[in-house]
Amino acid sequence: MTVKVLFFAMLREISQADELDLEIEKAISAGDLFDALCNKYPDFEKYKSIVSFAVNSEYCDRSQVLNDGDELALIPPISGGRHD
Amino acid sequence: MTVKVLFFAMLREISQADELDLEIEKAISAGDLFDALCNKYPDFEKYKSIVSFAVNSEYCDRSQVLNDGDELALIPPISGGRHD
Amino acid sequence: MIEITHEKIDLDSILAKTDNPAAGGVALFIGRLRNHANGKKVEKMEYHGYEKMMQSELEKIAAEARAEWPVRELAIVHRLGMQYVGDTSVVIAVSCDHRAEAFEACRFIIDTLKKKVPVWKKEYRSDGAEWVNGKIPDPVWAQYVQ
Amino acid sequence: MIEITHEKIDLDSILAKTDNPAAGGVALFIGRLRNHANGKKVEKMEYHGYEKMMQSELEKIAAEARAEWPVRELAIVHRLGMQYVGDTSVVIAVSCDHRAEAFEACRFIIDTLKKKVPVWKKEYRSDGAEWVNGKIPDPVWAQYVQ
Repeated sequence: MTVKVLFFAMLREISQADELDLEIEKAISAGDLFDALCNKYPDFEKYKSIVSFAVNSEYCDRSQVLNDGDELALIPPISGGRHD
Repeated sequence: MTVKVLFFAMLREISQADELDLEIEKAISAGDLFDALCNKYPDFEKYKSIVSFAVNSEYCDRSQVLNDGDELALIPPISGGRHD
Repeated sequence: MIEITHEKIDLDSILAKTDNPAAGGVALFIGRLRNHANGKKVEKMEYHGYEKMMQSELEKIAAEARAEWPVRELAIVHRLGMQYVGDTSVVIAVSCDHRAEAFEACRFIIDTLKKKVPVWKKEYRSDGAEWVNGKIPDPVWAQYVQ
Repeated sequence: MIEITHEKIDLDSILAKTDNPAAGGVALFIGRLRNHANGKKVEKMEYHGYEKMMQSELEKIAAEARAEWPVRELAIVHRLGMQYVGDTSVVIAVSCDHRAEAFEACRFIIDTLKKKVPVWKKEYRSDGAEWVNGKIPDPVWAQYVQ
């Protein structure tokens, strides 16, 4: 199955990609997919405990299992909070 | 001594005057002056218990005694409160 | 900027007064004449004020706001005279470094304005005209309460 | 009106959206880029967003505000891209019959926006550029708390 992964902010800078189409053999959770991407992009590692996930534009738990055609967004901490 | 009295809103409509220069023989309080004006303008009577006073643009108690040259404003209930 | 005017309020010029490179948040309140009151249709409203005292009371309120919150810029404009549905009768604009302060100061100013600033409104409704039933202003009401 | 834009925000067109003859109060929040953060000088800021999800999250927030307060009109505009000190990055405008509701709804929208809407900011300061240290968004942070 195919999953599209979207990168934002520092994750985009690290991956040097806006998005990535991934071919996946078997069912995987959003969190496990992120862990796998840490192998491809070692600098992702330090965001492991703070990254959030959205599937098809809806926030979800890291345990959410991905389906074929899903769009997974990796959401670093959002930065509205500091400048207010 | 001379005191200027200012009328606003319904008090202005009743008195048909913006202001009135009054010659006063002896010291009088703002409240007593209003009571005296009720003789001149009987329709002032129903505002007796709700009118406020300002002397020289400062709110004051009805017992404040007027001095020569004072400007006494008769302040009906202010009407910001209802339309919010 | 504290202004009493008989003309249409120009919002852009008020907003320009809130410009300050250190301010990250501007809270603005715009009071407009609405078409209903107590279930009745309102057509227009005549605003009448004790202008000299409006100015001095607004200056006190502005000073209180500046004492309580770290205000960068502040503008208060109140319009008097006849106004129609949709017309802007009052604008309060406050800029602060942070938004919470701006909201609080702006709300304080409009709430206090309505308690202390000598303004009266005559409401023209479908069923006749009437001075709006007001409140005894805050600093003096206590003397009537035993 | 909920809009994500890469252009300068036009305040007049937003205010026009709040027009409603029944609305007596408009509360407006304008978020501007300020020249300092944590004691350091800020020159510019690059706003980056997941636009599709920004739109859907903002629509949810607007729906929540309408469910909680009697909102007449509502506008939310967020600007993305590079912005300089004084530039307006976000505007929230809410019109209601009464001012308390307008203030509360406006404040709810900006507060919730900052907790849920996927936006990131890269800050360009005198001492270098850095992604602003953000917050884990509200709906998902719970999973990290044991």
